[in-house]
Amino acid sequence: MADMIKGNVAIAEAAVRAGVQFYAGYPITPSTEIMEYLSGRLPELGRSFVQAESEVSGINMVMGAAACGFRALTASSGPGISLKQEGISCISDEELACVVINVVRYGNGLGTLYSSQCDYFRETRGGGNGDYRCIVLTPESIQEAVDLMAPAFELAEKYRIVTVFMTEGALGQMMEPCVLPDFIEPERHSWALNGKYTYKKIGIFDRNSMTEAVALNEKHALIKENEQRWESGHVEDADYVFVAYGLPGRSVKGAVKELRKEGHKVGFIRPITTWPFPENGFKEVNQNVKGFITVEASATGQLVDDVALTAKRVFRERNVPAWSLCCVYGVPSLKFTKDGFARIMNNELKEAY
Amino acid sequence: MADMIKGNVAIAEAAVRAGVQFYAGYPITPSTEIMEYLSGRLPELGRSFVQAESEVSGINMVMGAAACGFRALTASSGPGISLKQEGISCISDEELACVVINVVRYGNGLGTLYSSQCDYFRETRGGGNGDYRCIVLTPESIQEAVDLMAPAFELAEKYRIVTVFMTEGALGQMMEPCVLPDFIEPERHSWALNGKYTYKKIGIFDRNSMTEAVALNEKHALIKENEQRWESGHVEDADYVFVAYGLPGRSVKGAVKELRKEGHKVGFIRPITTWPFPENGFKEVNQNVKGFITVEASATGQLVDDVALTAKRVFRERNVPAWSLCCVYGVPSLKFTKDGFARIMNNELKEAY
Amino acid sequence: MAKERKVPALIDNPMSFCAGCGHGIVIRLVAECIEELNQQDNIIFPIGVGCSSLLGGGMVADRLHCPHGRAASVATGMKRVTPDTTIITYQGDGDAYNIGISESLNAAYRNENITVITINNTNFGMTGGQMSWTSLPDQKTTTSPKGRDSGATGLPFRFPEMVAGQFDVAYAARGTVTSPKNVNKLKKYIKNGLEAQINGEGYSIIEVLSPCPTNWGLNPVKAMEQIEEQLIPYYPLGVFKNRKEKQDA
Amino acid sequence: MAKERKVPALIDNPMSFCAGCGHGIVIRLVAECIEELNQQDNIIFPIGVGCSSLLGGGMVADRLHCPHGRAASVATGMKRVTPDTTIITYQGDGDAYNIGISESLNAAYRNENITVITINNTNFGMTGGQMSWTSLPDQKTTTSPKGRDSGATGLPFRFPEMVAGQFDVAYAARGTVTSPKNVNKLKKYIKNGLEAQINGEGYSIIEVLSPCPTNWGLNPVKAMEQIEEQLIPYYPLGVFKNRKEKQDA
Amino acid sequence: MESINLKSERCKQCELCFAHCPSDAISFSNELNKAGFNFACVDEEKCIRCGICYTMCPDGVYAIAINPQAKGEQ
Amino acid sequence: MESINLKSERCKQCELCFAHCPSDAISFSNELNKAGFNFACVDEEKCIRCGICYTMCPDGVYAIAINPQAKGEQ
Amino acid sequence: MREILYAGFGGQGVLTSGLVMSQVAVFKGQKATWMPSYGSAMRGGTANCTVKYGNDTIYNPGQEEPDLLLAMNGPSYQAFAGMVKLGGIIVINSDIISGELDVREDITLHRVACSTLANEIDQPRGANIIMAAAVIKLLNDFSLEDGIHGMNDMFEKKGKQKFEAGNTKSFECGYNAV
Amino acid sequence: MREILYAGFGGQGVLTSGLVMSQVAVFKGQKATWMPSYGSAMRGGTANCTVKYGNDTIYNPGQEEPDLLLAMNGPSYQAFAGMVKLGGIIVINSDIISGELDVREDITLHRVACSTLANEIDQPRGANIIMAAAVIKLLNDFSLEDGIHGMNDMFEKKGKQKFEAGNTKSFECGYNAV
Repeated sequence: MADMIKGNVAIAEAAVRAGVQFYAGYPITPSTEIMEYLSGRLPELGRSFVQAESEVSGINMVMGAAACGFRALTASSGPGISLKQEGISCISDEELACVVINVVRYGNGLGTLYSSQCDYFRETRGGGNGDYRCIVLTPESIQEAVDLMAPAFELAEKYRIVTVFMTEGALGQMMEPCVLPDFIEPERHSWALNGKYTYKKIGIFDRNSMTEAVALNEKHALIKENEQRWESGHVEDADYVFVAYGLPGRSVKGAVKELRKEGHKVGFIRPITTWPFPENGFKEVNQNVKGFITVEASATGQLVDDVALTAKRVFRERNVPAWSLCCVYGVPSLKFTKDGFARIMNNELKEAY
Repeated sequence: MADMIKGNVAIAEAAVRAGVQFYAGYPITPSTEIMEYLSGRLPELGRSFVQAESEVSGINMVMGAAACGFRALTASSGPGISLKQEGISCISDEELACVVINVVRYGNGLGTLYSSQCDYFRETRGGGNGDYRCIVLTPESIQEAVDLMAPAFELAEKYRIVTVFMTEGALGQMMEPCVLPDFIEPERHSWALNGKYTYKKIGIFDRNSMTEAVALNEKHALIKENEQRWESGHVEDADYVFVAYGLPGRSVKGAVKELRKEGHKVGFIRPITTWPFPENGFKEVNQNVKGFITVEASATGQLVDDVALTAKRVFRERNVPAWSLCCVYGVPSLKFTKDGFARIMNNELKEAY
Repeated sequence: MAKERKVPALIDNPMSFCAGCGHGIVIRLVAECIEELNQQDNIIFPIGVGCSSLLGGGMVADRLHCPHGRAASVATGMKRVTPDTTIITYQGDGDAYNIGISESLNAAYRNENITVITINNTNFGMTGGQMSWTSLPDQKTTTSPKGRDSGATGLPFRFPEMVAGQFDVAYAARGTVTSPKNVNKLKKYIKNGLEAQINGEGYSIIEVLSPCPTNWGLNPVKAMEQIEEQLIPYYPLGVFKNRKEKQDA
Repeated sequence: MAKERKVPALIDNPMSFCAGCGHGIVIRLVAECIEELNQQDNIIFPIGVGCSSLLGGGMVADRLHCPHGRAASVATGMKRVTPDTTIITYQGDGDAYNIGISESLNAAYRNENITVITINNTNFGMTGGQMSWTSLPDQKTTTSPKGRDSGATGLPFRFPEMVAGQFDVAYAARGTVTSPKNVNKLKKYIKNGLEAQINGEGYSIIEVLSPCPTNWGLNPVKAMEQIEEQLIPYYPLGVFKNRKEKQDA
Repeated sequence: MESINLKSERCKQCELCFAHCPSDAISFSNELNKAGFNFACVDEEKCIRCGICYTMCPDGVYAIAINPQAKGEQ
Repeated sequence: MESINLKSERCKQCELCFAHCPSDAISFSNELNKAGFNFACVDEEKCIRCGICYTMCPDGVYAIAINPQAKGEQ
Repeated sequence: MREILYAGFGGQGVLTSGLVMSQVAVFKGQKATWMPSYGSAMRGGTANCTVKYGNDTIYNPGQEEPDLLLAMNGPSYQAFAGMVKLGGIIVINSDIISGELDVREDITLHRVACSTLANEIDQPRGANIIMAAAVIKLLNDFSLEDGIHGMNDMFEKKGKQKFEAGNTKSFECGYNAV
Repeated sequence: MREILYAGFGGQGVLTSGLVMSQVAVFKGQKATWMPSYGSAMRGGTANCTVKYGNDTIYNPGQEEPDLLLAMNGPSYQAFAGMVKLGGIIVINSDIISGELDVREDITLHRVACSTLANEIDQPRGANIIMAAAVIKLLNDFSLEDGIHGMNDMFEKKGKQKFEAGNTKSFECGYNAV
């Protein structure tokens, strides 16, 4: 029988079991329990924990540990993740593997402690300079979160890319039972720096940017082809398909269940990877679908852009509209989604695209 | 008769003439001449220049000066702008006005010195935490750049928002003649901190996030309604419309001219604001247009997302495809655009959306 | 004649600090000094992130909540454009000495004409008591559950001494709030810091050893005793850099 | 028997520094020490941004180009996961003391077991000679066109002295490359720094006063004289914190 | 004007006033204020008007007309 | 093995070797190397094999078998 | 599915009250979620949490429409009483919330003087356990024994078994108080 | 529209050569752009710039297909000779680029010993002005006088009028060298 466990603690223990050898970070609510837990747990196992003096320093410590071929982790929230953008872009550029957990809190600037999804654009498109992308995982429950932690590192290492583990304040702070994954002992990457110059890495001034740009696009294409993850339901005959991830995605499944009971032909797609975006999930949707509806915990609607773009790409012969239901912060209730659906049916809400 | 002048120097002098009272920044190629110029010029006029110890400190100094109601400026490139994301998000959240110049250089991480547009996503969607947006101005020439500097501040102040003045390494480093604008003496904002608590600003823990979210969306809607800027040509009868901004936008105008001579019904839209994106420019396009083609100096194609989304919104009855021609870095030659067009005509290039 | 002692109007509002938190005393002293120096209508507070940010909810004055650690840089921008306005940063040790050490240090390095007030309670209070660079050796915090290992994480960080020793600053002192006597002494430090700024002498910093009963797990009176017994041996009270005119006098 | 002096294989490649730049000499000394300490196959260089990054193009060893100023933090991550590997940061003064001051200072504060080599040429060389915190009073640079105003921008920044005085570090020294004698002395400093790390004594820093003929507008020989005449008075050569065993001996 | 003026609703019962009062004039009510604390009360008879309660109170509970002769511990 | 071995193509003509050579053994060619510099040359007769050229050269031009007796300025 | 809202000051132990509830449900093989909601600052504010449990999937662990509100202080009652489901239950800490209350007609209100009771049974820190037990009794999904076992199992796993006797005493007290 | 590529080492003054060209065009009322291309590092690399001028709008200020290449050193010749427009012109610094060159048949090659000439006229730093003048002569769009006026106007505005006599001498030398 599994016991109640806090999301952040479960995630931290899952990281330990996934073989995290190094953590560096800085305290910021609502992610702090991750580093608090690891401050005791990692040294206990003979692994390394460093409380960095800053968010910037933390991500750079992670860069160093990752360069040496070990599983390295950091976690933060809100402005803390903003400060890590330079580092994330650099880690991406060096094609190192690591995992960055963003326990998203609501708001611009200093922000609030509310749970939110307002960092969607930044995580899926990269808030640092350049064309890099991160693989973005977005669990809906503590169980899914702990189950995604080892894959987060495996994906990062397979593609030599940063995985952003994007969860929400509410998931980090809530408790529910989960079964923790087994311990694994990952091998040090073959392309690690080991002091012997076995992995030949040249200087920054000796690189061919054009060749690298081609390789970057190929890598992205490969990830898009192989790594889309999603859950969906009732999409084959749906008139309207909801798209939502994380806790809103979980909540929307409940709303769909109720709406179906009420006779509405609705379905859902819950992206588990928000980059690569699960385009393949859209290919399974009823060809006559009348629209897509995102349910998001942001102020402005961000997920809806990817939904609109994906709908455009998948439904080539016509323009399928996309609506956005933004609850701004928190976890949208089933009622929120159902009310929003009713407004859309009544033409009270204009489509976003 | 105007003389040859370097882009960065012209931009810096235009900022002086727009009434910039305060500059803080950190040297990074290819933006450095802006701060070098101002290090002498501002003190000469009794205004303030601070060489900050870091990019982070620089943007926060700007925040302080902006909060006091003066025109404040910073400039950087590549990873330097990444480091400013926390500050930009905070300035946005506090609804202060300032201008951030990004002289875009190519590459992830440390990047290169090549001229590029690879920061498009970050600037148009915000690389910091949250839902804020910045107004983004993207000049095609030194003349347009200097003419946009006063508007950059005016827009920032009108909407209490950050204006990102996004130019390219090539525009900063090149020379061409320009007529510098006249000097203006802006007034200190009425909503400035002046030590007397005349502008009532409460603490961060006493704000209503839901109310603010509504206000934020209203502000964004107003900006989208009022502030779209673009240049276009030959769109009324165009089969294909190129969309490009900055120096690529300028280059594309030449390519369109040549393609027209060769009998191709092509047009162009050159966004001058890339946020708000010039949707109104798309409304003037031939209703039977066969596709949009972006020409971009990025590796992965970023502008094409906004073009696809805008096409989706404007052409509701059908799905107009969007292609992307990415030259990765530098300024695309006329030939690059024409060759790309030929590949599209020959079905050698798949549409992005 | 009886002199009335009452909380200055500037901050005469309930503030949401924990019971026995030292912030409230320091804030009142700052407000008293501002009134006595007649700066009520000439003051801006760039405020740090952490418990110090609660100041923003209770005061009647211009304030800006700065990004975590950046108050000294924000203050610099403010001071350079309004040199006649009194600018006081109000920060905690986590804010000023950890994430903000670069901004804090560099403002002192430039001898920027601002006043910095840092509340040192040896931990990150707002987020639940993580270790900060001012945590004592062996101090148990949520990120040093077995006690702070100073060999691996550093010894208690003494910022006023550092800037007084390394840079040409105007004034640097450390006080505390453990007793009426110390509170009154602290007020003199704060007043000196503000006077230094008003006279254009340059950078002043006043660090305050302040109790955090909640995260220390002590009642307020015991927390004050903890300062006397445990903190002061690491963080001596006094003036580390005196104002030039004061030295001459 | 004749002893051959030749450039260690580790760095026996042409490097693209300007004529007369001191980097080349320092890099050779570092490589010599590495060879003498038999660390050729046990070394990683986290490299700074600036002219120091040109090192990355010429060496035959593991290296990582770090974000600007962050080399000490990157080094920390490396050292913690591979404690038996020798980690040497190679940075310039702009990188280590301006944008990277927090990372540099905090590595020293933790007494992180790494070796830091900082090339101090009193300006940002790579970007064309902007003022750095080590620029001399009245030094003309592209961002101090009338000469550095130390009153507003700070006095020459002395990092080795600061960390030696404030923190419990293993070794801190400053050398230069102006003469064969100084070059040989510098090599001893570097070797001490590396030995300190190999023995697990903690953080070591060696700062090198190095000429920047291009941005100083001097020929290489004159630039060396400039160091002797202008820099050394502000930046004394020597050991500021000696290794414990050395002091005992 | 009353010589002692208490804003009892602000009291958080930290007892710093109580601990430093030189004349044992402070006690705590049996009632709770709105914030749920047994707020401080002053025995006006015992009080020597030294102002130490004001000095040590972090919450702005006290306003008091000082008797300059009564310096208390100060 | 030759006792002095020069990689002339690396020479940038900074003249630090020249300035510190205790025996005036260094001069500069009239030719340019590929990088466009008049590269350093050593007069083997005058050279005392002290190694100072190696010590002062930033560009790895010199490899030299030292004569332990010839300490030069060191 | 049941939804309960536990609300009060920070320090009153409402988060633990809710956790006991959720752990009892899990102990009995049900699904459960516990979700806290802090004020905007960690310190000095109010605390509340929503617990949901039942045999079906819990789609939204967040607050929707509580079946039962536990209000440990006045502001909590004021803020949340209106959200309770039609026909729902409210339990108040009558040591702090005194005087006349404006109560909806459909609501069943229970007053528990938890601090007083805690003092009476010599468990001065047991007020929140008393309230946890009262809630469990009122919802009538779990027996006294299930409640005590689930609670003790939880504290044991946290290494706090030394409080088992006292907690049991408090739980019994609360269970019998309503 | 004309396009000229000026290429060489950093320090040889090719950027200034190009600037003189562009300023002369502007001085004569034409449109002009000057765009540098640095190596990836500021120091120690090669430098080149593209100048375009003419009466029409210059859409792309970047390098496309030069009418004329000025190659101040071997590597520049190697890198850029192949890009010159069919029938174009290449001017080389024959002081540095010596020996046999592989020249396309359509190209007109001019050798100018600019450093030697500069020394001969006692203007040791005038090599790049000599080359600038040679290029202007070869393109045949501006007279000697226009060139000298445009150049001197430029240096005067930069506060370098003291070099006017020397620059004029260098310009004349270069103009007459081809």
